[in-house]
Amino acid sequence: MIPLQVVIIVLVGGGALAVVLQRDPLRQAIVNSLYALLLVVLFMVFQAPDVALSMLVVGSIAYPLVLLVVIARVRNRGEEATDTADP
Amino acid sequence: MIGFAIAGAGFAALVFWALVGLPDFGHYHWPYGNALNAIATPERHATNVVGITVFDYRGLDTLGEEFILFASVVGVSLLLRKDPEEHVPADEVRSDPIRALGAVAVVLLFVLGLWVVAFGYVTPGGGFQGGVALAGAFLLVYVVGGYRQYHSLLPHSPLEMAEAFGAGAFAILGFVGIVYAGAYLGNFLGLGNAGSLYSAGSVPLLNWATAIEVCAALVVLFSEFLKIYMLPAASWTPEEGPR
Amino acid sequence: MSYLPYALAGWIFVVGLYGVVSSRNLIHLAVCLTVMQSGTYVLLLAIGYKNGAAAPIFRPSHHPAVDPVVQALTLTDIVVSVTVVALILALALAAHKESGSVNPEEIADFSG
Amino acid sequence: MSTILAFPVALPLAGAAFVAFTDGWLPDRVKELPAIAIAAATTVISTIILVRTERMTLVHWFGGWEPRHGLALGIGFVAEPLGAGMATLAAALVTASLVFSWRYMTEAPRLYRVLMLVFLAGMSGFALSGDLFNMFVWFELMGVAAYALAGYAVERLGPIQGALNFAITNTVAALFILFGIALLYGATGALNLAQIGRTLGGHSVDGLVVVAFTLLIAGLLVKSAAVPFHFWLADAYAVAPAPVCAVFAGAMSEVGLFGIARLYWTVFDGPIGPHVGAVRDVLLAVGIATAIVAAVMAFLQRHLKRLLAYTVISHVGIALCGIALLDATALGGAANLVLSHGFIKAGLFLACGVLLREFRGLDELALRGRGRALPLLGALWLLAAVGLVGFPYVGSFLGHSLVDDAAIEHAHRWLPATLMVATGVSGGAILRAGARIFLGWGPRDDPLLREEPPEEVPEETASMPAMLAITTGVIAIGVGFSLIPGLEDRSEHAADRFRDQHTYVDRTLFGKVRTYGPSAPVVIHRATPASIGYGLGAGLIAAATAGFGLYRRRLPAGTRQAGRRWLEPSVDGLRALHTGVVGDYVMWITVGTAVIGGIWALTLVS
Repeated sequence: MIPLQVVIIVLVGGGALAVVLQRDPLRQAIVNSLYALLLVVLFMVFQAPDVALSMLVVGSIAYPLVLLVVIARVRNRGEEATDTADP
Repeated sequence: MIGFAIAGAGFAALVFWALVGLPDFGHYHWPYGNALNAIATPERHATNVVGITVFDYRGLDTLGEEFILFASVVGVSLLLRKDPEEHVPADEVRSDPIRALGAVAVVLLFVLGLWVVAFGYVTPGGGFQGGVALAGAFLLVYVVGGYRQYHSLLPHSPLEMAEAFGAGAFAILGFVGIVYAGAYLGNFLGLGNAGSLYSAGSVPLLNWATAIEVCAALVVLFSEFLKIYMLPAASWTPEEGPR
Repeated sequence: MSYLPYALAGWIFVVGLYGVVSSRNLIHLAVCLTVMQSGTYVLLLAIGYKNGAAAPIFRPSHHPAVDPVVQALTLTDIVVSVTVVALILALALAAHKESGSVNPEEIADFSG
Repeated sequence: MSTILAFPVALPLAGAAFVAFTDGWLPDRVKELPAIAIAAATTVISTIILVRTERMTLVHWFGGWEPRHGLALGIGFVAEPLGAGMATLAAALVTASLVFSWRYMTEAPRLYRVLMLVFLAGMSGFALSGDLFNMFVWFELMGVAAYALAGYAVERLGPIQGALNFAITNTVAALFILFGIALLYGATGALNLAQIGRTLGGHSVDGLVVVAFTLLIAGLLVKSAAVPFHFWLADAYAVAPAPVCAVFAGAMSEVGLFGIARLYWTVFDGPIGPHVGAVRDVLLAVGIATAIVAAVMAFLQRHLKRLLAYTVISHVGIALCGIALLDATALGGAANLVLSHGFIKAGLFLACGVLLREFRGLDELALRGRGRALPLLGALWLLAAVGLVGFPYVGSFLGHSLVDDAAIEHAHRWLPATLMVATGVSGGAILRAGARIFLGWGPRDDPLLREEPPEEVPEETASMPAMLAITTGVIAIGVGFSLIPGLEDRSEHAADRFRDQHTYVDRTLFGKVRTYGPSAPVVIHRATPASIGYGLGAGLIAAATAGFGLYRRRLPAGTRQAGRRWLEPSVDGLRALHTGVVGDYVMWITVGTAVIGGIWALTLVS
């Protein structure tokens, strides 16, 4: 168990807790992407480049897009947004 | 809540008790993985064993995985079909530097995606990862250009046909495997030489079919969600139908 | 120390499950599901690791490598996670359109 | 090396892609044909496989990766009579529901047909696969298609809530299964079922084996909706369109049970075999609780599909008891129950589709007496109810009698009587609904039953004769199941082969082909007097329950007061548990898994 493995394991454990404890969806989406980045580093440490690349791509493109659009749509209704859909 | 706390603690205890039974970390000694590592280059002339495992040794898992993505995107279009007319607001990005740099970024990401797909069975990468990167490139068109460009660049039905084509091609290539190699998803082309793009028999075909399907599926998924996002707040209220 | 990666996998799994059970917002719940699923990624990859071995990419030459099977399984797993999150969020959008809320309690249209 | 095994999975998948690809080009009238043709072809192929597996177990290694000196490299499909029977049941029901919904599903019909074909491929793959992770992939494929299909009527809140509860609980179940698979891979280094079973044989029963077994069984119990994991099923089946419900009820719940039997006999029988008593008791307890609780809940419903959904859960409990006895006769009986119940329940849900098309709603009290306009449907409803109850020589009687015989053999004398009561009560609920709708008996309103939201109305264009013909055909197959000659010996023989792990390993890993004798002599099942007694008893209880449901007011006031004081709190308590909130459902999954895991941890560890 080289020190790098221990450090990244502790960081990922903390990251997972942070994502779950963050109840506001918008902030959670951001923390989730950071957590995905930590996972990418963990997978590189576990000598799994394909999986790291997959997690990197999914964590930076697929999850954020899907989450942010739904959050934006849900928050609009909440605050009686103006007529045009503010970006 | 107390009930759950006790049960949750019990569940966690069970999980951690099970993990104790695993062999020590870092001492993988099973024949399965070592056998696949050993025969990848001699028998399939491929250097990325994970790519070969995904497309050849355990190709059926990937067929199932492709159709999971295909079915979920079809499901999302089924669930979000209820919305009124398309609303394409004029929200172009007006600052020229962003548009210029954005165009460069789109091309770069597109080429990167193609590269990641192409070398899937040689170096880390593959149909899925490259496909998502390509879908990201299309998404970047919306981010730096505007919804109008994105919408005109990617009409809906050809995308769905591309998605169906990618998934169907994977299944059909399996049938071709029966004809030439005697088993579904059998490898049927010449093996070429390892480390080059022309290697590992029919795996490149499966690789590209996956890339097309994943890219088209994710772009359809993004379009569905963006279409909802673009609706004016007024039209995002439940119809007066039965509650 | 050789138990730490497995403990991490178990920890992420249980934390994710706690998030799913205690969630009062469907979007939060969907993300907690992905966290729970990432627990299985870590467990799979930790099982396949071999000390001193490199990634199973034999370019330019063969060398001792970690287990490729778990990496293939984890790839399939990540795709499953993306698709399920997309479906649940689509349903959450539909629920918000009909009921104006994404809180599972307020959506409970019927029971019993 | 029979490549035919690839077709029940590859054909629907390629077909789904073809239907999605070419839909824009086909003229309207012909649009439905490709999907139905593909589903019918899959049914034919699955039947061919079922017939060929009578002689020998068929194996197909994908990609041509045969095992090398006992080490499985690729993914293999292994077809045995039970697995092939499950795949045939799924294909037949999907074909029937695609023909039923010829013009019944008019919104986004293309997407509906694509999802149905993908759903069929998922079930066939799960039934035939010989690889543990591959089973998880088909489990997930089946799930993803089912979540979208359940939420089809997306413009109302009910279906959205049903689909959400369905999706989240089954995804948590899939994650339990995946965690169990990862543990098993860590302990055995194999994913092929035969290989894991062989390696696990020498493995002592430690924490890893017990918890992996618990997680896998709990995940599959969630899919088959056993108590306390059953809450999602009623929400999902009550809101899905009728043809989709027919396939859900007929095949999807049973696939979970098939998975439990497959995993126990092929993987865990080695290490856990000596402690089989603990496994039997826990699964029996879960099965009985499921049968009783769901039967009572079925009696408390007025929305027809929700009532039928709870009867589905009750029958899953009965079949689970058959599997839980861990004995060849009982397993054969459970297989029979699954097949006959599958067809009959699918028929009942299709009948709900016909009622919905005719009367715009499925509220039992609102439909009182209006069913007289459809006498054929009324007769079918009665026939189906009798078939479900297991009246001698009708419908699921053969399955019930085999399970009862095995229970008596294992000195579980009380089990047949309990199952008889559960079957009677759930059958009574169906009879009560049928009598009230088709014969107009019973009062106009009933405070005991709960008010449900109205159902979405299908198009008028759905052709009534076609729908009635399909419903009749499906119910007829289900009801006639006990009369198929020689089925009893065949099912017991198939159950024996299913349990024989040693031959399974030899056949898959070492290619030692063993051919089995000619099919059993043609003789109709000679029922023992005990099982005929239980069949008649169940019929009586069903009639009594229906009578109680309809004519409760005629009971003397005194008994009614006592009944209300005594029954009321438990009924309200039971109903209060079904909150409809998904967080509670996942909590129940965790509690159930922790309890089952705790019991097995104390009893199984050697």
